[in-house]
Amino acid sequence: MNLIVKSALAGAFALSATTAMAQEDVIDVGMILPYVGVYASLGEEIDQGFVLALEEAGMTDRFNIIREDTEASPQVGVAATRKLVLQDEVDVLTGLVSSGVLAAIRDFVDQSQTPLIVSNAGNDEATGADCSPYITRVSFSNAQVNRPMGQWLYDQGVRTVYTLAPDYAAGRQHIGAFVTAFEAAGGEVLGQDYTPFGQTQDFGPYLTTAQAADPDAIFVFYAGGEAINFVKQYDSFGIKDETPLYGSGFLTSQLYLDAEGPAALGVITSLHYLPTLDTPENKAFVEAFQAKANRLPSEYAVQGYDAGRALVEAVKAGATDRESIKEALRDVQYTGPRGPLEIDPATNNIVQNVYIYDIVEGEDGKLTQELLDTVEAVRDEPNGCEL
Amino acid sequence: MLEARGLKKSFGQIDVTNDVTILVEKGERRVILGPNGAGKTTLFNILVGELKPSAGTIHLDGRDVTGDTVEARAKRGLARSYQKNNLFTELTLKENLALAVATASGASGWFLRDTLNDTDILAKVRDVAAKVGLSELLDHPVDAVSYGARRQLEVGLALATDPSVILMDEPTSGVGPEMIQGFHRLLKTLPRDLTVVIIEHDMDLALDVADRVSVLNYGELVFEGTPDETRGSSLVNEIYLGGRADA
Amino acid sequence: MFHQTTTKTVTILLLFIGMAIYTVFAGFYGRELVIEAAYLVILAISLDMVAGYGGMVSLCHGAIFGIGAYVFAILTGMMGISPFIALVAAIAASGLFGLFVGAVTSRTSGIFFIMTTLAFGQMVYVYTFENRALGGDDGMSGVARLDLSMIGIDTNDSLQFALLAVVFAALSYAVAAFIMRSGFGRTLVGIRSNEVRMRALGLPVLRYKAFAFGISGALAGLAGTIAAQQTMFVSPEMMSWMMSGEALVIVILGGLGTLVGAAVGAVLFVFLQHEVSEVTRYWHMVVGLVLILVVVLGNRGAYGQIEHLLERRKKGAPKASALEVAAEKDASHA
Amino acid sequence: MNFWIVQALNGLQLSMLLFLLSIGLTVIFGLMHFVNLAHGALYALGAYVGVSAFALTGMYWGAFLLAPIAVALAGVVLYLGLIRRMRKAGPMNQVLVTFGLIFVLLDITRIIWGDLALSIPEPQLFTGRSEVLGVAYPTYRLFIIGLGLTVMAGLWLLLSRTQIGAMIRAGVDNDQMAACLGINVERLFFIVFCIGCALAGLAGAVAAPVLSVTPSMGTQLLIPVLIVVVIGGLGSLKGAIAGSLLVGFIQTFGAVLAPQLASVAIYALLAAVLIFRPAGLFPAKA
Repeated sequence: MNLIVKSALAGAFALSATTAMAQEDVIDVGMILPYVGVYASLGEEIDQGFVLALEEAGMTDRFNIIREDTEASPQVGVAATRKLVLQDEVDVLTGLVSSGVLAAIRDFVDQSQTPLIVSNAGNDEATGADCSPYITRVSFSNAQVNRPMGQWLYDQGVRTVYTLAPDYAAGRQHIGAFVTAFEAAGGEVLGQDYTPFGQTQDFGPYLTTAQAADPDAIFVFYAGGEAINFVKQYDSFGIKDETPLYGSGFLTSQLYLDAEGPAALGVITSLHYLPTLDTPENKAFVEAFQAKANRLPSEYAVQGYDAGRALVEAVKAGATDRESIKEALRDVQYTGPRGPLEIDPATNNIVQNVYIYDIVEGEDGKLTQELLDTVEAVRDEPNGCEL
Repeated sequence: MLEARGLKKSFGQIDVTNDVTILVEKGERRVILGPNGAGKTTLFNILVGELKPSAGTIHLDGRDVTGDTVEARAKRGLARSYQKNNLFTELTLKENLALAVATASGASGWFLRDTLNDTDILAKVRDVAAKVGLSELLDHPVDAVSYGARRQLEVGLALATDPSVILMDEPTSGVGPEMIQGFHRLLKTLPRDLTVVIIEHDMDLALDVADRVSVLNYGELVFEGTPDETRGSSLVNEIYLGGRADA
Repeated sequence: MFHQTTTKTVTILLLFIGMAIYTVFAGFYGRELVIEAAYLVILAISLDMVAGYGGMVSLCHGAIFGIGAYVFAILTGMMGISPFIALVAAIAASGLFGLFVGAVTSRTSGIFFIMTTLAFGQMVYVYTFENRALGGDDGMSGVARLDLSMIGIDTNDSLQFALLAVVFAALSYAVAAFIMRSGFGRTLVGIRSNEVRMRALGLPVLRYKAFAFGISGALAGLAGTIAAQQTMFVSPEMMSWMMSGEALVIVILGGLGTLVGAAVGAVLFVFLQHEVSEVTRYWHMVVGLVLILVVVLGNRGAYGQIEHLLERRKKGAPKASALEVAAEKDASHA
Repeated sequence: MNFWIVQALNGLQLSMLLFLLSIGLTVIFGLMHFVNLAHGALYALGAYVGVSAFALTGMYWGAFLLAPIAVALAGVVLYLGLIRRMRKAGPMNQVLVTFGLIFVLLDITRIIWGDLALSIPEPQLFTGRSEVLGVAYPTYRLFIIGLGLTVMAGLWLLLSRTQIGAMIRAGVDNDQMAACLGINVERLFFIVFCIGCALAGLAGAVAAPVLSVTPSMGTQLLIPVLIVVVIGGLGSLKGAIAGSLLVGFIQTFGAVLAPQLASVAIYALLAAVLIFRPAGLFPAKA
């Protein structure tokens, strides 16, 4: 194979990568992402990250991307997936922001034997009890991101917490993993509230209740608009002065930092990626992404990138069709923007570092992430998965 | 037959019906007279159950129906027509009458048969249509027929339910003298065992068809008697002509 | 009043035959679209029965549709009960729920009726969304399809299942048309046209409205079971008020109060959604604009417009009764 | 004790936000019998205009002033282009047209402002917390409460003490009668519709610092606002006040006392009111 392989470090776009590729088989990629609705901005980030990985490898011509919009609705997602697999006969599927959509298409993907590279949806079952040899996840699992925080928080001297999360499956998994680990470490949960998902805009009542329980810390999972609301309201009630806020890192994702403003200062969370990671791989990635999208990449962008990168690696290893891509994906292993990563052969979930960070004011006056600690190579238990 | 005792209806401070007692015999033709605003239509609304009386009782065939719903009273044979046309305007005359016939005969709940294609029901529809002079217009929608035809249908709907008591609220309001004559003839052909209560402002027609006459004024029953007594009553003449003078 | 006119018969036959032919020649995805159109046809017809003929504009048909889907999913997926029994149970459950909603809302009318149905629909939606045992927001997979192998139909084959869905849609139309032609259907139109008068004629109106809502609910439940079988998956999305709104949009698009219009609208809606979303991400806006346009232009809908054009010729001047004609003659003689 | 005071303030704050939104909707309905489902989308529009106005002027008060004006202008366009001809079209057609409008406005905000959640900071004047009733409470939330009460009082004065208020009341009571009395009902509708839109825009700008600004914020709040309006009684100021307080407090205390039931409670309340008092708690007409 006389591929023009560009180094990930170079970070330059492969504008010249058209020559030798044309004769090769084109691999059809079905990209299932939300392009409308509440998750539209995440879909956009993932899409851009994915394309960036192909460009970086100089292999845009090897892949034919067919995009389908899930509208974040399981029903629509299933229809889109079936169309991609049965009509377009794609070689590989990628995408999926919403866990609900992933759960909905899981059986179909498994039965149709189409490899799927999950680039966000974190429901634990997808690489646990409901795992499939055809489903590879390069994003994270809900438990993976939060479990390390249990011990870490206890080590920081936090003994009691109050938890808050939206009342839906992901919310309960994020909190559940943390609580299990925190209690195992010896901590105590004083109270838990699950707020109606998608309907709660005012967290005042919950914040007041949490404060009244007088915990050492509050631990939450929120994402999107809810994350912004929550962080700002937490600050405005003055709870920050008394009770520190910890959480799953989506709370202070790069995407929402601007909107959250100074309220996010000092919030400590854990996540599998920070745009401020000080590694050559990440610096190159951030530079390339900024050149393309004119903003800092979020964890969603890097998930999209790694979905693309994993596929590129698999194809470079010689994979050409559904079966061979599925097999090759299991052996993917490289050091990317978020550090060293590999696919766990026991679950097909990613094994990666989890970063604990807080929000500080950067030199340019903008808010930025400051790395506090790294928990290396976090791996999920099989949890009933038999591959 | 139809016995209303001590009916009273108040809206806030105002008594629109005050202690009205009307006893109508089976087969009787009773005419209710009174100036505009005397509470005649309100009385009808109370009798059929569209308004709840503040006090008083209503008996139909010796049974107390004061607490019954409109539809329950209608089922017991009490039918009414309205002063302002209250029809199924976008439907044809045939469909209008068929609805009434079907409801009265219990066919309105048919699932397997079409009331518009049923010989018995259609025969009855034609029968009623002939009575009220609408035979030729059956296939036209209400909003495509004249006002006079609609007034006839108004009465037709009430008749189509095969009532034992029929309350007609100014059946001839707004129509010309010839149609009043036609209606006069219709009244004469109605079966004698049908009890008829009519609100009517055409004095000649009223006194001609009536067995007895009741006169309302300001919500109160001020006079009751035979047509002859009515003609001779100075009170009635005063109220009625006075009321009519500004109409 | 509902009349199975020639226009109706021709349109509906063309529609279903067209769907069937398209199914045979379409690729897999085309068949998926046919199935979606088919269950939306059923849902729209069920809504048209109450909204178009009974005057009851429901914003909880999405929830009823979802109840059908969920009952079917619970029985086949979680409990492993035969899909036939599940089908019957799902239809019965959604019918009963419809009957219940119909009974408690029948007193209200107009915007109040719309709001009450919205409240009941949202209650079901929120309850399902938050109920862990039913999969919560993630929904539930593992729904089985009907097993028709004894009559040689393989429901796991996309062509055969799509054709089956079209057959169900056609049967639903037939049932709805039959009911609308019956005494009960006539009565329903009477209620929509003039509730007060129906009552004065002796009809227990509330009971009839509730019953009509129950029948409509059963049909909506059937639509739900087909939706659940198509994707073998159910989610609370199906129950949200936006789904009910979508169903209403479909009925309006095709033409309210014609039954055929509901079917035409469903096919049109699926087509529109598919075609427009190929071109632009903002297909909701296009649907919104089309909806506004349809309503502003007299709210006849696609099929209603056809009927309107065909029937306009027949109308003439107001007809006088014989008595009046006679009266006029008399007057002219005098 | 402090806990309950803070929760009561939370309830009050939410009620005031609901009030700002519902009053426009309810008066528009009372006067014109017009159901405007797009009211929530206008609120979102107000929040977005607020974000842009803040970016432009660098001041919160820029958003506070410009958002109501911009949304009122949008109201003018809607009224002249669409609402006027839908006035007599019956509730179902109005529901449908404004349902369509939701889609259109939603996508317009997405095209202009994108999908990412936006926000604006609280005004300098109202940052931090203040002491009320012995508890420290976010000053900006107190501002919302104060603003709500001010608008409430202002509208009450407008309706009860001014000539235009008398005309509006007459119109709500009986529009044909009002027309007979020589009131230009059509112009009155227009004015009321614009005021309603302006209040929705104001609510958007006021909510923007507390809540994140997203395209779906309008649809999210639409249902609670509709519930407020219907519970209170369509067209009545008193009803809008009562409804806002009821819904605001039930949501707040429901979240505290019975989180499992909180989201169903509000719909159950609506259903119960509609079944037992179909015209709402304080119907505008006898």
